[in-house]
Amino acid sequence: MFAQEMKGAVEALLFVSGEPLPLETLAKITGIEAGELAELLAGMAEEYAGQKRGWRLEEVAGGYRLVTCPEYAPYIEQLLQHPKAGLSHAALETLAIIAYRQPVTRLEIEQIRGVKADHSLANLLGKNLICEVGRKETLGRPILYGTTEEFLRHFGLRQTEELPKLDEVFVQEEIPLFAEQPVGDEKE
Amino acid sequence: MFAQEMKGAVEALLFVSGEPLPLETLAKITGIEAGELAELLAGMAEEYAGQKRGWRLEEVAGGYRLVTCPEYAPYIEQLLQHPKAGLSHAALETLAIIAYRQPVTRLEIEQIRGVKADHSLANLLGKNLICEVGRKETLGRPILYGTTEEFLRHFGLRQTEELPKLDEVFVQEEIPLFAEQPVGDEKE
Amino acid sequence: MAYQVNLPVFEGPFDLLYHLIEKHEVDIYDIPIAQIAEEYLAYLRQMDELDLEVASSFVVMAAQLLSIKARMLLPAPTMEGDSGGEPEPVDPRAELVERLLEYRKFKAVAEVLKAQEGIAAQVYPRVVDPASLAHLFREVNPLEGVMMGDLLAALQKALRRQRRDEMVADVPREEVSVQQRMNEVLANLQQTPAEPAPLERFFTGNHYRDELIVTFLALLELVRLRRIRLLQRETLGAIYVLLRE
Repeated sequence: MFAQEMKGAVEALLFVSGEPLPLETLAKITGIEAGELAELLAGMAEEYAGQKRGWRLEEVAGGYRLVTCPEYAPYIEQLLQHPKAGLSHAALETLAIIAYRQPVTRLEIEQIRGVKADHSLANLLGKNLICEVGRKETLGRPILYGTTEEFLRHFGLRQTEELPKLDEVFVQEEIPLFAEQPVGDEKE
Repeated sequence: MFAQEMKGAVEALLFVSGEPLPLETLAKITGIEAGELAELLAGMAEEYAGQKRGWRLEEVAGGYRLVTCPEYAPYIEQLLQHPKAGLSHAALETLAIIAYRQPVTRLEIEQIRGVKADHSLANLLGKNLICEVGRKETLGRPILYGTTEEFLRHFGLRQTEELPKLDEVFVQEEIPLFAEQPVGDEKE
Repeated sequence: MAYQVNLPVFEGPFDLLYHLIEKHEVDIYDIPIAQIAEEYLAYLRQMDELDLEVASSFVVMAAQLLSIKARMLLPAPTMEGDSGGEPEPVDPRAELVERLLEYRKFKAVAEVLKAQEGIAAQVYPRVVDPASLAHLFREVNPLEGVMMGDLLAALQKALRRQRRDEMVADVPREEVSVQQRMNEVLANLQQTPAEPAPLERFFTGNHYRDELIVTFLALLELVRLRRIRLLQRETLGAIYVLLRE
């Protein structure tokens, strides 16, 4: 056996495997005796660390695997475009409606927004900003949604009642989208 | 910039990306200037080869990627237990025509091959080796086909231009189709 | 007819013709049509098991060969040459030869590709599951950067839109075609080609059901054409749209 070639084979195997490779699997495929193989792997781990490679060899439950060094996570994050923290506009609108109209059903949200809200709801549920708070006692007993503790925490509120009053806000905000309309239309 | 850290970052990026990474993407994320980065990558490719690592750095389909060295393929086949299946001869012929004549319609392919190409086309589309690139502005607006990046990856090419020139194929490849004839018949 | 095993498989009539020409080592520019046509037909008679579509193309070629054979028996017609020029006889085989030569080029390229494929198949890239890298990333706050004012502005906008929809009765809808919408989606994605865009981005501003349907159809069509990909990292998680290269 040629040590260099065997190291290459082990490296290639670790490289393509998405999961940790048990020592036995590596031994079986390469034909290297387990004890010798463990030594070889230890040597490789040291070598990677010494050469400051982008990855390292780690032994985890179930075997050996190559993983990127944690210090490069920010680069990888940029590459894989980890979903941005921000919510989409649709999700934010849905969240705003839920915050002010809770408990509220999907249908009620859709009536305000004029479009389906399934996706926004799934998104917000997934992010733990809203939750199901019960069922409305009408036909079909639709789910009622409300905001979560996490939502309140983000805005530094103790309870939903602390949300600013709608009318106050509109006076303050002065977004003249429909300046010709009376502010009154928000009272409904 | 610390050369060693940057190399580590580039390695980590290549490591987590199964797809070839364009130079620009790498440059953007690492902040390294493209020319310098190309040099760094060339250095890395040499280093891997010199150290007889299990992987190598290759330039393919408009980007860089790490792949295992071909000599370790037998080991990897044992691990993955599903050797890559090659394309059928019919599919290869169809693909050859598309590669050289793109954008091309089904009818044009069939005229060259002398047989129906539906099956090959479906097969190639399914494997993402070709795609619809538009419509020909003739009667019936037939679909135009072209090759994909996956095509380049499948054949380990950087770009389609790397394929030999149509008229040069016989000379270069010495496929003894008409061994008894002088090479001169390609001049036409 | 004798049952024959191991009948060579040919990709099409040209492939078979080649085989015959090669087998007899004849000059492609001077194909002995009678002989080749006969062998071609002999082969055809053996292949009754082929599927109809492929078989029909072989039959078409057989007819062509017979037609050429017949024309070769007739006195050669002449092409109208330039005034005073020597009229050139037209070889009935000319078109066939040209197509055979053309086909041969691609047959050879297919061989090149096959060899190249074999080489490329020896190397393996890593198959990376993005979910397996999630642990590397910072914990994200989905509301990062969102202020109370943003929340209220969003609500205000929704309410105003509702109001507007109720008030304005007869606004003709803007007709957007699927193709148009596809182009818009692509243009939007191309602004940041490497960045997966949240699916909802393409539905915001779609106030009418048919607009939503058009958007949805456009996205489906783009997926079918392999121009975009849809990603969802977890059940009920956000769906992202990514440009395919």
